[in-house]
Formats: sequence, C-alpha cells, structure tokens
Amino acid sequence: MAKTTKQVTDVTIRFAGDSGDGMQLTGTQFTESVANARLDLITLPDYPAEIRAPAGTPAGVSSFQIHFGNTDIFTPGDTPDVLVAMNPAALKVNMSKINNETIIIVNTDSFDNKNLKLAGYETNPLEDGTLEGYQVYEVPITSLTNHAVEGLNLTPKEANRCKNFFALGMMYWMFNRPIENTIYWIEKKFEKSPNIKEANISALKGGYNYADNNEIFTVRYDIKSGDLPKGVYRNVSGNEATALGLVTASIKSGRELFLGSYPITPASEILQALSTYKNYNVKTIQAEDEIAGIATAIGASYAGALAVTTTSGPGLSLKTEALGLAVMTELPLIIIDVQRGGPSTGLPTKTEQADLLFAAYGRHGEAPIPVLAAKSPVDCFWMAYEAARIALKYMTPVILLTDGYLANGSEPFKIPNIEELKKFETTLTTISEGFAPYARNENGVRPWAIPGTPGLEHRIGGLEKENITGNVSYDGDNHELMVKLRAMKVKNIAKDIPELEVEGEKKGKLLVLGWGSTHGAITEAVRNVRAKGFKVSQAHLNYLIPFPENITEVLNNFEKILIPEINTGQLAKLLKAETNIDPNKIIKLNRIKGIPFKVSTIEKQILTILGD
Amino acid sequence: MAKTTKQVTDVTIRFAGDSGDGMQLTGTQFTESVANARLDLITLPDYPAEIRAPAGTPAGVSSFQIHFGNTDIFTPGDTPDVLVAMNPAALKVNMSKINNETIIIVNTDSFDNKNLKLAGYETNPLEDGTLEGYQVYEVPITSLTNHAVEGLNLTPKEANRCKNFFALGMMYWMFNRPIENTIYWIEKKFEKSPNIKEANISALKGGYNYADNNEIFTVRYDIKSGDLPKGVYRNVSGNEATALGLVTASIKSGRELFLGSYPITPASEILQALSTYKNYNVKTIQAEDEIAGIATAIGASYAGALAVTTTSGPGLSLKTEALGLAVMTELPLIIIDVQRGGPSTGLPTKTEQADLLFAAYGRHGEAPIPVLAAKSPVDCFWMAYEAARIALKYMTPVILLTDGYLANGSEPFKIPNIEELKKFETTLTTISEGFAPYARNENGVRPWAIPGTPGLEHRIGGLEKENITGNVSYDGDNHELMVKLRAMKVKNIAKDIPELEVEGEKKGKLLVLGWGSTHGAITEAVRNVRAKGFKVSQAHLNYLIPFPENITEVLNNFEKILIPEINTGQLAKLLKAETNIDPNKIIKLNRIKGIPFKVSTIEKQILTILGD
Amino acid sequence: MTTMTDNINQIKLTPKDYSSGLEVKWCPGCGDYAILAQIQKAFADLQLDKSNTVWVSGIGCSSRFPYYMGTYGFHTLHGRATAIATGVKVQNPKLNVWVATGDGDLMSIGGNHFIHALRKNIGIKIVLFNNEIYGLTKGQYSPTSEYGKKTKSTPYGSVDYPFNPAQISIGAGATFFARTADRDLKHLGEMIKRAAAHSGTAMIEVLQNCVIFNDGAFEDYTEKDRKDDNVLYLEHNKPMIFGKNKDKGIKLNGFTPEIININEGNNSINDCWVHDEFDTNPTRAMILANFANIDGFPLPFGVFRDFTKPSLEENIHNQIAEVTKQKGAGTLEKLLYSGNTWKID
Amino acid sequence: MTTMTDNINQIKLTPKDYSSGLEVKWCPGCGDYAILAQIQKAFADLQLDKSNTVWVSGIGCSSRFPYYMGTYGFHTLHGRATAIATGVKVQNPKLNVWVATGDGDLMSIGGNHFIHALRKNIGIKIVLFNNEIYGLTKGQYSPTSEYGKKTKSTPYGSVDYPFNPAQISIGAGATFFARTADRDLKHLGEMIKRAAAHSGTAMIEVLQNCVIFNDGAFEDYTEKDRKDDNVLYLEHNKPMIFGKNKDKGIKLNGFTPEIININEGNNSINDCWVHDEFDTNPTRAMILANFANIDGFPLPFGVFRDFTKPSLEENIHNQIAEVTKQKGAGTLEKLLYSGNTWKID
Ligand SMILES: Cc1ncc(C[n+]2csc(CCOP(=O)(O)OP(=O)(O)O)c2C)c(N)n1
Ligand SMILES: Cc1ncc(C[n+]2csc(CCOP(=O)(O)OP(=O)(O)O)c2C)c(N)n1
Ligand code: SF4
Ligand code: SF4
Ligand SMILES: [Mg+2]
Ligand SMILES: [Mg+2]
Repeated sequence: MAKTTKQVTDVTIRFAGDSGDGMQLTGTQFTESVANARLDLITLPDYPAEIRAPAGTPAGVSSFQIHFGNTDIFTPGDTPDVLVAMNPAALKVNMSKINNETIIIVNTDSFDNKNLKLAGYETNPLEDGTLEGYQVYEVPITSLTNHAVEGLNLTPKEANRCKNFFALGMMYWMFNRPIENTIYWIEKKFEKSPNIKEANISALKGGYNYADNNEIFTVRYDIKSGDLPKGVYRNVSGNEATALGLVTASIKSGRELFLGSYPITPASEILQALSTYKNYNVKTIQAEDEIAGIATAIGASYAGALAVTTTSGPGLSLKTEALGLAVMTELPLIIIDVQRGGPSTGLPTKTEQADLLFAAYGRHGEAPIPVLAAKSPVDCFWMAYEAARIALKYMTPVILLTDGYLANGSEPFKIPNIEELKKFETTLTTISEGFAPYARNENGVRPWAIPGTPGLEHRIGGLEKENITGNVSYDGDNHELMVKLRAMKVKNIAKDIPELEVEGEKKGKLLVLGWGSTHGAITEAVRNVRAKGFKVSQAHLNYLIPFPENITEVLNNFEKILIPEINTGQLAKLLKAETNIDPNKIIKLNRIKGIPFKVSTIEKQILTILGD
Repeated sequence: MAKTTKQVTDVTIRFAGDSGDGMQLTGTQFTESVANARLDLITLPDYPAEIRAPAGTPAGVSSFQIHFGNTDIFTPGDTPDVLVAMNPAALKVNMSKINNETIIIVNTDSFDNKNLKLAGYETNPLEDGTLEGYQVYEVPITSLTNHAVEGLNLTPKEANRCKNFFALGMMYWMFNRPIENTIYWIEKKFEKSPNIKEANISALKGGYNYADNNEIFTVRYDIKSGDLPKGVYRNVSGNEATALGLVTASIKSGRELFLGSYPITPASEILQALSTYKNYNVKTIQAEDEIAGIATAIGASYAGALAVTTTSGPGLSLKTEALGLAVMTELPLIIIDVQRGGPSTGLPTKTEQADLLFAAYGRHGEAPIPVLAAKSPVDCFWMAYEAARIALKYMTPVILLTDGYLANGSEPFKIPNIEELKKFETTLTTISEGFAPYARNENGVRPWAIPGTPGLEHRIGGLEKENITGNVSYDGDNHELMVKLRAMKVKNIAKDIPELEVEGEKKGKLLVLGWGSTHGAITEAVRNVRAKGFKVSQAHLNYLIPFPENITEVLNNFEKILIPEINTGQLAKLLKAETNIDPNKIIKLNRIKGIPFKVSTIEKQILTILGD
Repeated sequence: MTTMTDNINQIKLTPKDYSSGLEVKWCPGCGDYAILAQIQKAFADLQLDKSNTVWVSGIGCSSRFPYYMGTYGFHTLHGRATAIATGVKVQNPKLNVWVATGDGDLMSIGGNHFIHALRKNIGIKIVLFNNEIYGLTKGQYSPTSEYGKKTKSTPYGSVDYPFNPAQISIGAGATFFARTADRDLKHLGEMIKRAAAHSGTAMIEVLQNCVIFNDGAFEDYTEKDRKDDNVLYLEHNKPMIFGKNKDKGIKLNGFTPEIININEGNNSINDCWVHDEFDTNPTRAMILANFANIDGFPLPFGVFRDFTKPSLEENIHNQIAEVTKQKGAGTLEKLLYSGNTWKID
Repeated sequence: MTTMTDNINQIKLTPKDYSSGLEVKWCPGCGDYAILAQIQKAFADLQLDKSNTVWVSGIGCSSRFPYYMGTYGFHTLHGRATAIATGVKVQNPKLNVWVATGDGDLMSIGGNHFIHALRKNIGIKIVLFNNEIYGLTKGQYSPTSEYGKKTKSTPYGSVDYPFNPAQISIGAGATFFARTADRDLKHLGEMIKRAAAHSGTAMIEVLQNCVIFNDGAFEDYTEKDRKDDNVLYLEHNKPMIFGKNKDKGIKLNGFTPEIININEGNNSINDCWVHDEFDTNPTRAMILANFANIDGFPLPFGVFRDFTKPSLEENIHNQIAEVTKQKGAGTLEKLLYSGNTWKID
C-alpha cells in the first residue's frame, strides 16, 4: 500500500473525547513530542463546565487542541486539520469547529445506540450523510486497543482506558513523530503497575502500527524542524508562567513572596502552583474570601513582602474597596485578574476581556492604579515580573490582566538568562534621619519603612494624608495636592515602560491595535493579509494605564485603527477617554462568545476595511 | 441714632461657633424665618470631622451658612456677607471664607486668653490688626445674654447656652425679620422647662433689642418678598428629599419599599429617615455590612419589593459584585451613592464627585447599569423617584449619585401635585400561559414573576442565561446575544428620558456642561457672565448612563465645552468614551478640595475662555 | 413559618412534582443526589406549596440545588445566599425560604451573613452540604477540612484548624441545629421536616460525600459496619446510647461527657445523659457539639437544639403593624405635607 | 509571641514613650482615653519594643487608636483589621501585632475575618472597644446593642438579638478570651498583659462608655456602688464569689450555674465553682459566657479561657522550614529549569 508524505509548515490537531477518555494527557504527550522537535506550538485545553458531566453526553466532552509548526505559532489554530473524536458526543460538539478540509478520525466502536443517544444523535452521523464531504477515517479504536492489550490480564475497564494511547500512536505515525519519549514517560509513570505500563505501551505501538499498515492512512505529514531561537525551553501554561514570574521577581528583588488568595476559576492554579514553592520562602494563604485575600496581602506588603493577590472577575469586584486603601497608603501590591466570561458568575470556564474598564476605573474616588496585560501564556511570566517591578519601584498596587485562554493555553517558554532579568529598585529605608512617611523621591514615590525597623515608627491609613508627614489631614488644598501627586506618580510610569511598537509600516491606512490575549490571532491575521500583498500594520498594548508615552503619535499616523476585542469595545472606550485621538478613526471588532478570536474573523475585517 | 435700611436682593450669612454653641439650631431657625418670607434659599451646614472635638479648638468649630434672596438662589453663597463668630476658633477657621466686604460679628467675651490659645492665636486678632479692613461688630454676646436672662435662676452654664438666641435676635433685627415664629417654636420645644423657655425668649428679644438700640448696628437690610411659584413648601435636605422620593415612588407604584443598608457618612440619614416610615410599610434593615445591604435588597426585589440600598463610596465598592448579579438577573434595584471625598476612607465629611466613572464602569464583565445624578437637594426627590421609575419599568439596577453637599444642604421644596407625578409601569405578571422568565417586551424587558405566584415557579441566577428560557447556558452565541440584549435595554432608556436642554443660545462659542451638584454654582456663574453681556450657554446632565439621545447634537453646536467637576475630569472622560464628539473642544475645570465650587471660580474660567 | 397547602381538594403532590425536570448535573455518585431526593420526598410528605417556596443558594456544586427543584429558585453569589434569603423572607414572610449551601459557601466566604442570620433568627432554613472540600473549583480545602489535609491548595497539608459547624452555630445564637448525612436517607428526611417546622433560623449540617475530591470522608458515619459505633442518634427525652450492641452510653460528669458501657460495672442506662431538644440553655448543645473534637467520641446526629423565639421577620412586621396602629397608615398627602410647611399664593 | 526588648542596657521606657504625641481627638469623657492610658502603661511595664509592635485597626472612633500609639500603626478599612493584621503577622511573626476595633468594626462588617482569625489561631491580640453603639457614624445600633434599643436607625427600637461576644468567640474556637472595662484601670492593664503573653489569637472585650451616644451603658459594671454585685472577677484556681460582702457564689448544678449565698443554709465557699483558665474544654468558657444572658447573674470579668495550641504563623513557618529542609532552598536556577525542559542549539 502506497503511503505518501506531505511537507507542511503547521498543523492543528484537536483531540476530543469523554472527560474520562484521557484527552488532556494525550494532548500533553503529543505536545512534548512536538516540542522536542524544536517546533513552535500553542495548545489549548477545552474542559467541560461541569466537574464530571454524565459520561457520553456533549456536556462531558473534553478536548485538547494543539497548533504547531516550524514558523512562528501564535494561536491554537482556527480550524483543526485533524479531529480525533473518541465518541459521538465529541464529534457532535466539535462539528462547528471544523470544515471540510478537516480529517476526522472517529472511534467507530463508540457509535453504538447508547452513545448516540447520549450524544443526542437520532441517527448515526457516520451513516446518515452528516459527514458527507468530510474526510472521515473510521477506526474501531476500542476493539483494536483491546486487541493490542490482549494477554495482559486487564479488566475490560482497564483495557478500555488504554485507547487514548492507541489514538496517540496513530497521530505519531501520521505526523511522523517518534514514540520513544512517550514510552519512556509511561514507564516512569506506571512504574508501580507493570501491567498497566505494558498495556499502555502496547496500545501506543498498536496505534502507530495500525496507521502504518492500514490503508485508510494514506498520507503522512512531515514538518521540518523549526528554527526557534537557541536556548533551553519548557512548556508553560499562562497560570504556571504567572507563578514562575512572581517567584522569579521575589528572588531577584530579595523580597519574600506572599500570596493572599481565594480559589476561583480560572485563577486557582496560580494559588495552587505557588503553594508548592514553600522552599522558595513563598507564603500562601487561602483566605476566607477575596477581601481577606487582598487584605492579608496588604498587611504583608506593609510588613515588607512582595505581596500578591490572584483572582478572577467576581473576586476583583470584592477587592475593590481594599484597592483604594492600597492606593491611599501607597503600598506595593500585585493584583492578578484572570478574566473570565461575565457579568456576575457568567461563564466561569470561558474566556473574555471584559474587565478592562473595571480595572481602569473600578474604585470610588480618584484612585489611579497601573494596569498591565499579558499577551500570551509565556508573556504572563514577563508581565508578572514587570508588575512586580513597577509595584516595588513606585509603591503602588498594579493590576495585571490575563484571561482564561492565556491561563490554560500553553506554549514553549525560552528560559531567560537569569543575569539579564531587569533589576529591581525599591524605596526601602532604615534611616530615621529626615524620614517622613509621605516624602517623595524623584519619581514621586514615598519610602517603604517596614515594621521592625527601629526609629521609623509611623502610622498610615485610609484617611487622606497630609503631604510629607502622612498625618491625617482634612484640609482641602492638601487633598487636591495629594490627588494630583497620586495621579502624577502613576502617569509618570509611562516614562519607564517601553514605547508602543508598530509591526509593519509606521504610517498608513490601517493599524490593528490589540491588548492582551488577542495578540496571537491579530498577529496571524495581519501576517496573512500582508502575505497577500496588502499594507496593514499592527501594535499591541501591554500597558493600559498608563498608556505608552508615544501612543497618540503612533495612532495619529494611521487613517483607521481596528480594535479587535473579546468584549463590547472597552479598549476603544479607554483609548478615547485617555487620549485625544480622533474617535472617528476607530473601528471596533467585537466577539463575546467566550472563546478566542478566529484568525479568519480578523483577517476578513481587515480585508473589508482595506477594500473600502 | 440714625438707622438706615438698605434694599438688597440676596444675602449670605454664616453662623459659626463651637460644636456646643447651637449654631445648627440658630441656622435652622433663621432659615424658617426666611422661608416664611417666600424667599428662595439654600443652606449648608459644615460640621467638624470629629464627633466632639475639644471645645474651643478649630477642629470643634461648627458652621451653618444660608444664602437667601428674592431671586433664584442656586448655591449657599461663595462669600458670607455676614459672619457671626461665637469664639476665636470660629473666626480663625472662617477667615479664609470671607473678604473685606464681610461684616464680622464677634462675641468679644469669648476672646479671652484660654480661648485664644485653644484657637491657636498667639495674640488677640481683635487687637493685633488681623481684622484691619474688615467691618467688625464687637458684641459682648455672653455677658449681654447673661444680663438678658438675669432673674430666671439659671445656672451659669444654662445662661451661657442661651447666647445663640441672642445672636439670632441680632440677625433678625439686621435682616428685618419677625421674631414671633421662633418664640412660638421655643415655647413648644421647651414646654416642659419654663425657665429655659423664658430665658431663650429673653435672649432672643435681648439680641433683637440690642441691635435696634446699639449704635454699632447702623444699617438694616431689607429684602422684598420673593416670587417663588405658588404652592406649599417645606425645607428639605438632599437626604430627606431622597427618602421622600423613595417613599413617594413606593406609594405611587404600589410596590412596598425595602431598604437594605449599612450606616456610612454622609448617607446614614437616608436609612435613618426611612426607618421612621414604618406606617408606610417601609421595611429597613441595617445589615451586617454593605454586601448584606445590597444582598437583602436583591432578595426583596426578587420577592416583589421596590428595593433600595444606600451608601457612600467605600460601601459602593463593596456592592460591586452584587451589582453584577442584579444585572444578570435583571431585577429592579436602586443603588444610591452619596459621594464623599476619596479614595479609600478619604475625607468622609467632605463632598466630591469622583465616583462617576466607578458607577459607569465599576463591574467585572459587560454589566451596563443606568446612572442618574441629582443636581440640587430638592432634585434628590425627583431623581430618586425617576430612579424608581426606570428600575421598575426596565427591570434593572439603577445607580443614583448624590453627594455630601446635596445630602446636607437644604432648600425649599415645592410639594408636588400628587396627581401629576409620573405613573409607574412594571412587567409584573401572574399569568403562567406563555410565561418565560427571559422573554422580553417591546422595551427589551423581562417579566417580573414574584415568588408566591402559582404556576410561575422558575429559577434565576448569576450564570449566563439562555435567551427567553432563562436556563443556564454556556453557549457562546447565546452569550453574545445576551450581552447585546442587556446593553440594548439600557441604551434604549435614552428614548424614555428628557432631552438635554440648553439654557441660553443653542449654538455658540461656549457651553458649560455639568452634572450633579455643581448645577447651582454653574448656573449662577453663567447668569453672572450673561448679565455682563457675554454669550455663554449652559446644559446639565441628570442622566449619565445612558446620555440623553441628543447629546452629540447639542455639543456639536458649540465650539468649546467647559466641564467644571469636583474630580479630576470624570465627565470629560465619560463623554469622550461614550460619544464621538471632538475631544479637543473639551475644557476641564477641576477642583478637588472637598467643598463645592465657588461661583467666582467658574465665572472667571468662563470669562477667560470667552476672552481668548 | 412553613406554609402548607391548605386547599384540601388539591391533588396530592408526589416527590417528582417537586422536581424542575432539568437534567441534574452532579458527578455520578455524588452525595448531593441523595439529598435532593430526600428533600423532594420530605416536601411531598409535607405537601409544601411549591409556589410559596423559594430555594436560595450561593455558588458551589451544592448551590446548583435550586435548579433541580420545581419551586422558585435563586442561584446567587458565592457566600451571599443567607443574606439574599433574608431579604426574601423579610419582604414576604409567607414564603418558605430554604438555603442550599456548601461548607465553603456558608462558612468561608459567607461566614458573616451566616452568623448574622443565626443571631437575628431570621426564619430561613439552611441546608449545609458539608463535604469538607471545595467541589466546584476542583478540590481546595475548606474551613471544615481537617487539620493537615492535603489538597490542591495545601500540597503539604493544611495548617488551619477547622470550624466545628455546630459550635460556631450555637455560638452565634442558633435556635435550631441538626446534623445528618447524605446516606442516612430516612433520618435526613426527618431533619428536613423538623427544620420546616421551626420558626426561626434552622441550620442543618448534612455530611455529604464528594466522590471526586474527598471520597469517603464520612465513611465512619455512613458505612454499615462502622456507623453504629461512631454515630450517636439524639432523640428527645431518650438516654444517649449508641454502639452496635446499644451498649455504650454517654454520661455527664459535671459538664464533662464520658463514654460508659451500660452493661458493665456500676453503670446502667439510668446513668446516661437524657437528651432535651428544647433546652433553652445553650450549654447542652455546646457539649454535644464538642463531641466532634474529642477522640473516640461518637458524632451526634439529630436535633441538638430546637427552641423558639420571635423571628426577625415577625418582629419587623409586628413593629410595622404597631406603628401603623399608632400613627395610622401613611398616605402620600401625609408624607409630603409633613414637617414645617408654608404656602405661597 | 510577644517580643520584649532584650537589650538590658536600654533606657527604661515610660508610658509616655508609647504615645505618638499626636493630639487625641476622642470626645471629652470618652472611655477610649482610659483604654489608651492603660495600654501605654501595660506596654511600659512589659517594656515592649516599639519598633517591633504594630497596631492595626479598622474604622470607628476606637479604630483611631493606632494614631495615638508611638508604635507602628495601620488604620485600615472598616471591618478588615483582623485580616490585614493576619497578613502582617504571617509575613513577620516576630512582630507584636495588636488590633484595636469596635463592636461594629469587629462584629458587624468584620464578622467573617473575626471568626476566621479565631479559628486559625493567628497570633494577634484583638482589643474590642465594645460600646454597644456606632460611635463614629453618630449613634446607630450595633450587633452588641441590646434588643429593643432605640437609636438613630431604630427609632422604634431594634428587633435584632445581639451577639454575646464571648459566646461567638468561643464558638469560633478562641484560645483566649477575657473581659474587662474601661474604668477598671488595673484589671484592664492586667488583661492586656495576659493577652500579650498568649501565643495564639487573644480576644479581649473591653466594655467602653460612649458618653455621647450610649452613656452609662455599663454603669452596673463600673459604678462603685453597683459593680460589686454585678461583676464576677474570675481568678485561676479560685472559687467564684462576688457581691459587696463577698457573700455570693456560683455553684454548678450539672452544667447549670446557680447563685448561692455562701453564708446561708447549707452552702459554703467550698460549694463554689473553681475557675480554671487553662481548661481546654470549651464548655466552661461557654457556661461563663452565658451568664450575660441570664437575668440576675453577674457579668464575669477576667480570663475565661487561655489555652495554647500552635498558631497559624508558627505552622506556616514550620512547614516552610520543613519543606526547605527536604528539598533544599530554592534558587532561580532550580525554579526556572524545573519541569520538562529541552534545549535548542
Ligand atoms: C466571589 C467568588 N469567589 C470564588 C468563587 C469560586 N468558587 C465557586 S464555588 C467555590 C467553593 C465551593 O465549595 P463549597 O461551597 O464547599 O461547595 P461544593 O462545591 O463543595 O458543594 C468557590 C471558591 C466564586 N464563584 N465567586
Ligand atoms: C465600608 C464602610 N462602611 C461603613 C463605614 C462607616 N462607618 C465608619 S465607623 C462605623 C461603625 C463604628 O462603630 P464601631 O465599630 O462600634 O466603632 P466606635 O465608633 O463605636 O468605636 C461605620 C458604620 C465605613 N467607614 N466604611
Ligand atoms: S465535585 Fe464532588 S461535590 Fe461536586 S458534584 Fe462532583 S462529587 Fe459532587
Ligand atoms: S462618639 Fe462615643 S465612642 Fe466616639 S469618641 Fe465620642 S464618646 Fe467616644
Ligand atoms: Mg464543599
Ligand atoms: Mg462601637
């Protein structure tokens, strides 16, 4: 049987099955194998909203998507090139995500009456024409797996649970990947259950061989090794990267890390990750609620820690009052909001960018706080580090926005050269001579005098402070001065952050401007359009409050600004509110469906504008 | 001795003394007397920040300012025409508020060493030239009072406490007011202590006669009766008016009033006032905290009440999360924020307008809420009523912004014709046929089906709702639809509110645009400038989210828009964010000193602009 | 006060009639299913008026409960269920207001509203699904998790001491407290009915198994072979005895409880402490609450305390009635024309 | 744990040295003055290191306290003092962390952090200025105001039942609870020192007179002529006797306390209940707490309970030390290069 090998530059695969089918594991193994080939990649898990929705139902489907290639990869991929559907529900749920170039690999064994019914199919989609026009590879994965593990004395349930490795084996063959790494992983993982170990290895090999021998697998895809920059890499999700960034900042700054937090999807993993770093002197408190989360962090900051609180929208809402206290007392504090679908409890497991205006303006009184945003899973590391730098240098709370997509998505992280990490500055002081709690340095920053320091006993609080002395003051002129000093301090941070850079021409008809996690989709879209010969530029904001100093200058160079956002247009409003650019040049592109942008959506919009 | 009578149109008097001196009472009595003369007026108390600051110190000074006249009165007056200073501290604190046209009446008896020292005077300002250039009336008020009450067997302390009536008597003479009303009031108030009654009456008459006979009082002022519209009037503070507006709305709408609140300055008086209206079936809960305040209100709303929660900035911060729930569940709810100086605990007893952007954008996710603002103490009545109308008609939370100045200031309230009050509409339903919790009427409003109604059992909550059914839905398209439906509902309220009106020419060089409590100062300033022959127009926003439909049209008719605000420019930002008007035509005028604008500040700025 | 349907001609409602018909989405094997079934059964036994009944919940697996009941339902915010339920009940005291909540929802983030509801004795019934874990957020420890517990957020073991739900409830002034377990079907139903009959705040702790993140936490109290030795069923006016052979008893030595063998030595059933559910003195309930903290002691199930005092909503409505009697019902005229008025004409 | 200055050569600090020198702004006659004075005196007696001491407070008249102390001070948010103090103490266990708070601040809006602090046994000392009123906001009722109280927000009398601060504290797991009064100068100082010596959460309720909005609320317990009959001073290992003539005693009948005349009938001092501050069983403290709710019973002053178990900060720091011992101290290299890495070169 003839097998051909096609060269491709990038591929998107989606593994989908029941929550119990091990799709996340399969995806992770595949990811490692791809990473080892020096390819760039991005992955995105897609969990069910229920903890353990009924097996076999659409609500119970768990998927994992990986997009990899030897070019820069910025998104998990719009449309899978391959969909592995382990049961009818997995097929059903994912039909809207594929097109008729997608290869669908289905586990035909699971398309029995019971599972079809659970999935909500009245007739069998493999037979009723539903899949007409698609390339469908029908593989009886369950029985083939059972066959592969025969003789290992497994219970039927145990045997069944190996079928994800069978599927993985087929994918390894199809994408020309070695299976050795996974065999090594299985050996270590199941060291203590030799039977299961053997079975999984057999299933993996079985899948590989099946694809190699079976005639339905006619094409094999090959991707030349990538050209990622030299260095040591590891794969990180956004939440992992955030945790790493914080611990790194703690070590670099010499300030112990303190986290006060309360679990909430999709931020809990940061708390969980930091709880493991006890030997890094990280103190984590799972507080009684979000208010206590930020309150303990403020207390720890006052006592000299690099203090952090992590949450998602509903939690940020609860922290609002305490944020004001951090502003008034000018204490360093990092608030991380892993945004999810709102309003209210909303869509806890879905992604959204709708907390931007809240972060910018969500406090009573004049209470300015710098707002940063990460643009990719790895960028969470860098922006967490940067948030720490700004908080400590400027004695200010800093809000860092990430989101559900970044939190769960993952990509290769080039481990930075430790020496090259930015240095920290603080206003820590132990000198009592001339000490005044609200005196300010050249950056407008007050000293950080930590309890335990003899001679610096002083008192701070939420009432308006007298300039320099920090005593309570009800004086009107002083109040106005302090409001301005606090505003100025935050505004001046603009001088200490990178300018807004433009990809492409610096002047022209259209600039696509984004912030946060839309970066990947925008980048791909812009590249695609440029590849078609059009002129379009791109800029992305990591700093929202304050904006980079050159923002007006940059934007004034373009006739139109397209702003794609996963909200109803919050950056568009912020931009108008905070700058004086011509509002008529802004074109909004908004999707609020709980999922990242499709590259094609942005691409189409760019083309429409350019075609005008 | 010759006494002359001068005709004037308006006068500002400031009564100032120690907290124990009864200045608020004096002011209130004077106010009633003025009101009875059909004059328009505005009053503003100025309490010390401490509950009972040490007697005789500047921190302990309590003042009361009244501005009255036979023209429209819009502010408590920039500069007192008369300052009554009962002790040195009262003089000291108020020196910055007067100019050398101010008549200062001082109680010379209190300028002894002890009181001078308590006030922080090193030398006696009556003797050291401090008051040079001022018109000072030196009156030994304490001894004259003691003299007046002689023979009534009072203790020295009791005798001393009558001196505020002596001062009042002088003022009655000076402004040609009858003393009978106050005598009547004293008689009723001290019915049970005949001695004190007599003493106060004697002091009052004593003061009156002293001024009549003593040579330092050479001029008497007369103000012709005013031309206030016909009707029955009462004097109300903003907080009283708010409470009245809510109870009125409850009676008119037939929905029982429920208040869930937590005490906080300067909002507590609304809770306190509503607690007295038990026979109006008003239920008030002083909850354990602000979160419970709004939570109980949401529960009551769900159960069919006209539900309200009242607070100030720190409390609004705590209510943030629950606001999102009210948005998602689309329940009627009124949130009243009596703004005070921020951020954080800030300046609790001072006024500010710095919660506007917070009210507009202060929630995670896309959570639009209508925002209204009252422009005068009496307008609190009307806007509370209007907030109720909108909440009930549109099944939405509504934020009403007032502030410390409005809350404590008072003015005559023309009691409305009960028949003419706007009618209420609700979507209350008891019909189970075709009932769906998230079906919408022509205004995009869902039905209000109250527990206890047979056949309408249904479930709501904070997770995203499926359109029409209200079931939980994690579907992306549905989410986008719901986000849009919620936004559209709020946006459409613009069709149901008055258009923005312009005072003065509808087109021109300069429009002064305000919102909230700056109305009075802006109006006076604009009138003054126009009286000087310049062209300047004025418009004032009662509705901030959504803006009146014609806002862009109105603003486009002017070359420049001057926006005076007691914040750093929040309406200016909101305007830019929510409309596409040319940002370059906005001129901001900001004061953040915890006090209302001076008319002269705005006037000067207008003239500067017009002079350009 | 619980309202029962009083229309005698009405068709008798079955447990199924109390279901909303929506698909139940807890994990297979979750203890929440049993609680749902028993509550529906108890409601059918009581013939509770569906349209007069409201379930209010916070956020958590357990807080999905209202979706599955055919009554009115309100799935609110994490921790705020008792406060929102308070508003519902005060506004309309005729409603039966029930709260479904988790150990995190009620005792962690919701702790303040919880203790204040108990203090105020508002007439709501709180059903605490205590699985000693955060289920919905996938397995962090809760304020009822045992000291040293390893969870996702405490990889090296928790260092917090847990709340004793009975103790904090009684400390806050609870007029009703009962404990039961998801698998104790009949007893659970009984407790629900007892709570329904209580006029003030009724607090029921249901030990609930989370099969995914804390499986088997309560086996000692629910497994046939172990339960008898580990659970003490409280019954009014009955001596406290327990054990497979009903041979163990609780004796009070001063205020210190001891376990005795009623068939051995000088001890007999007459030495046993006799339970009094209606004791107004909180000490009894506190001693019982403390059993959970004494090694070797059985865990009391049943009604610790059930005592009546006027509820918040009764007090509020009585005060309204009284003032209205004194002053006459308010009208718009009275309202607006009160205070010092003057006329200009 | 309380840190005392150990430099013997240091100059002895006087009470005045513990003042910040800022003008004190409470109302003339406010009970807060006495509390301030006694605390400064007690701190001088202990020679507490000022620079190692932090006062944290919420919002209220009482919460202005930190401004007047010469130590570090943090005037935070209404209700949040205990949570913020927790952060301070966990971050740096060497600090002496004290909380000044009011009945509204601690028990109304701050209720959740309050019960969780007690539960976790974090090593902070909470001084509750209980004036049974909201002072700073000018006279609304608080969760400790008596039932029926007329205040600005309850013009017809409150309809809430108050918390019993001792009862809720013990219900939440307090390892230390003491009661005293502003006017009981020496006793107040003693209680402060006892709290300073306690390793976990120490809770002191100080009855404090608000001359403006609730004057005389505690006269029964502070006025010379009435006090002796209304206050029971608890002393370790001493029988509980009180009364002007020291003739009344508390006897326990089972777990029910009774008042006896020790000079009459069959009763003698030997029948009196003997106090044990260190009893680990919470029942004793609960019985004492309940005295406040029994008509005619004296109000216990003194230490209800003082028992030691590892504090939260000790546990956290021990766990850090242990894991660090096992795994070695973390470094940037270890951190970044952990997990599955690969090299591209
Ligand atoms: C304000 C807020 N904080 C946090 C969360 C996340 N959250 C949802 S449920 C839950 C705890 C669930 O535990 P529990 O109350 O014990 O209920 P269970 O799931 O165990 O039944 C948490 C932390 C949230 N939804 N809202
Ligand atoms: C979030 C918030 N809510 C309300 C207030 C208003 N407030 C300040 S102090 C206080 C209560 C004071 O009572 P208490 O704690 O008993 O202290 P006291 O003044 O009696 O000493 C209130 C309600 C506030 N400052 N912040
Ligand atoms: S996670 Fe636990 S508590 Fe939640 S539904 Fe599953 S088994 Fe039940
Ligand atoms: S109001 Fe009361 S508590 Fe506050 S300072 Fe005055 S007397 Fe003290
Ligand atoms: Mg739980
Ligand atoms: Mg108090």
